[in-house]
Amino acid sequence: MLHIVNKSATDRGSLESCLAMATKGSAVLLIEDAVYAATTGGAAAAKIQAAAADLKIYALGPDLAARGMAARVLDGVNVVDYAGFVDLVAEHKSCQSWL
Amino acid sequence: MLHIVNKSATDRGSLESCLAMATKGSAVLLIEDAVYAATTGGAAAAKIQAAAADLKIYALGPDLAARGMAARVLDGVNVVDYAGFVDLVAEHKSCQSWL
Amino acid sequence: MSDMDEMEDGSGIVKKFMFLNRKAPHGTVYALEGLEVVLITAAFDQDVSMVFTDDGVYQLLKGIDTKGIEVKDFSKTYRALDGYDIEKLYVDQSSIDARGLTEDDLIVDVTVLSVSEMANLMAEQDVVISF
Amino acid sequence: MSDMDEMEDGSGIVKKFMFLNRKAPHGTVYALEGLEVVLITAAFDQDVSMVFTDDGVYQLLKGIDTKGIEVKDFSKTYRALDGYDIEKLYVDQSSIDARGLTEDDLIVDVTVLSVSEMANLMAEQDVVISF
Amino acid sequence: MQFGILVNEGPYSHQASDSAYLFARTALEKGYKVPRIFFYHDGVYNASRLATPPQDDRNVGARWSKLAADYGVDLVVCVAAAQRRGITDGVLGDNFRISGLGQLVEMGIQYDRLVTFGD
Amino acid sequence: MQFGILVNEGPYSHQASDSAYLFARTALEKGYKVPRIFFYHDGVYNASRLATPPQDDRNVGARWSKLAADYGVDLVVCVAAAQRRGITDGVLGDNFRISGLGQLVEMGIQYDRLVTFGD
Repeated sequence: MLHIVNKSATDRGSLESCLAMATKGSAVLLIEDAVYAATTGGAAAAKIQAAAADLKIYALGPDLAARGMAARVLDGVNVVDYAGFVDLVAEHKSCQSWL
Repeated sequence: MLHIVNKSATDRGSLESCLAMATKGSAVLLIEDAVYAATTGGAAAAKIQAAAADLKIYALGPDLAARGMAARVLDGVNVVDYAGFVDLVAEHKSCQSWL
Repeated sequence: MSDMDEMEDGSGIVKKFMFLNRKAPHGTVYALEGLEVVLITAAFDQDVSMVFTDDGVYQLLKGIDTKGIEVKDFSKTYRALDGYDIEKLYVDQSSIDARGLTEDDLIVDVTVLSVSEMANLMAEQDVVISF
Repeated sequence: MSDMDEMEDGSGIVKKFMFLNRKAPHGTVYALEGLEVVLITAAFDQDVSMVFTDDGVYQLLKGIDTKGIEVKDFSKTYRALDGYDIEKLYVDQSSIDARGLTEDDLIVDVTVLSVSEMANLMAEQDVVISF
Repeated sequence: MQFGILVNEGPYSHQASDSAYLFARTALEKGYKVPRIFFYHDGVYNASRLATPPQDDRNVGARWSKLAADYGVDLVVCVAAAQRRGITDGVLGDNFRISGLGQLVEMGIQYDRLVTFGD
Repeated sequence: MQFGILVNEGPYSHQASDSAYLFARTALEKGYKVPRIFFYHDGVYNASRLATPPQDDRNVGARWSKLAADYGVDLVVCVAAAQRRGITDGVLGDNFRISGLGQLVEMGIQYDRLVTFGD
């Protein structure tokens, strides 16, 4: 299953709720303001790195770039472009957007 | 100064940011989804009660009632109606909505 | 344009639809407009589950009175779900615990699940829509 | 309908306006449309302070490139504020610390304040508008 | 005492619009002055006269128009925000008008209080 | 493989509308099918043809209309959400149509994937 999160983890609880409910082996894609969580130095970095042991963590490159964060991506996070986003949706049987 | 918070403290960071920046003696009014923080049993209850030592904490009655929370208001929180909301704005030199 | 016409197009496919409610009522319209989708999905004879987690559990509280904010009280709709054959209502244990609530505070009968049970339920769905 | 006409109505009153930016750029339009209000307020010769706290500090990051999401890059506007006599830019220390950022990461020169300094600044304003 | 009100969200989707209305109406009923209400961001959607909500629900646009008629409130919609979102003179409800952001700044300068309702 | 897309927020105010567009266009460019895109909640505002954003900015409504023309996508606006918000047949952009929520449910039933973009 593919989980999509689009809100900043320093403002909303959706990333935390997602990580609590994502089962082992599932994928989490961070888009829009959620990409900050995939970067070094932030409060969510430790959570993301811990989660990366059991989950595949992706972040949308165009959203990272639009936020000046392209060069700060955490190790263990896979950066994808929109084509990669489309492929992730295609590869997983279902997806859930954590609105 | 009157601080107005309208978002649930279990979903957003605005109440916490407000409480950190409200100076001693100022007033905090909880409206809309923020009123849950003024009720017993919730995660924000301890924060609100601690804050009530230095701040005047208000909650909008119609919003409490609309959420089934009218009978669960924390001690130390003053419930006001819309007329009371208007008076609070009039009584304070300025107000800040924590959007 | 009528939903009734569309329902006649029914292909006989039954999918598992989960509606995930994470937001408090009234502050935003998602809870209300979300209910409208749930009702239509049930009318298409799909396998519908409604899940309430995070602030979404607040939607089910007893004693809601919206007169003072002059909006519709749609909380009665949750009690009517039964009549639409929507019987799978799930509430996240940790979400009600964190808000100091118990099943007795809720307007309808629900099944309370742990996070891991909820996770398994979500993983077996065909379609998940979040409001 | 032109703002220029209105400015001629200027009564000579100068008030302290604070614009509090708490939201990240691009995810929502508040940062961009907020800037428009700030520029007009300065054109009315008011005493303008811009404050960046919580996710609002992300608005000021260097190296923003919006081509991939096909929206305008308005981050250059922060560098032009000087030309509109908007020189009071304040950033909350704890907000940049919590995000692993330093002043060097920001596109403009700012004054970094502690929460209590920020609180005092806010308390002395006539008008506070939050975006 | 004069209150200015800033409404940043559209009708129905966010309670901000309802809260702003109830605040404004109550202030006027109590005898305070609310000379102008300014609609910005998605708040500009409050001004559409094309909305036809269900019979058993409130009509947000019509309610603003009536408040303006009853108390002489100036309902101003930001032109830049409105152009982005398709709110034109042709769809404006009664007593709304489109103007510039300067009208918002004026509220801050001339009135005693400015109260913001948003998301 | 067929993708359905659900757009829950209006243009400009939330990136959700931009993200949905870029996802849909990319999927179509890659050869996937996107037979229908459904606009719900404030998403119905995407359909207005009255929007006139600044010259240097994207025109969200026109962009959707062109995508539909280029690839034959069915752009469906929820009637109930649209009535609440003043989106009528008279203001619809090219290739948008107003219909019921059943069209959304059908996407879930008939397509292989349903992707939601919202707030």
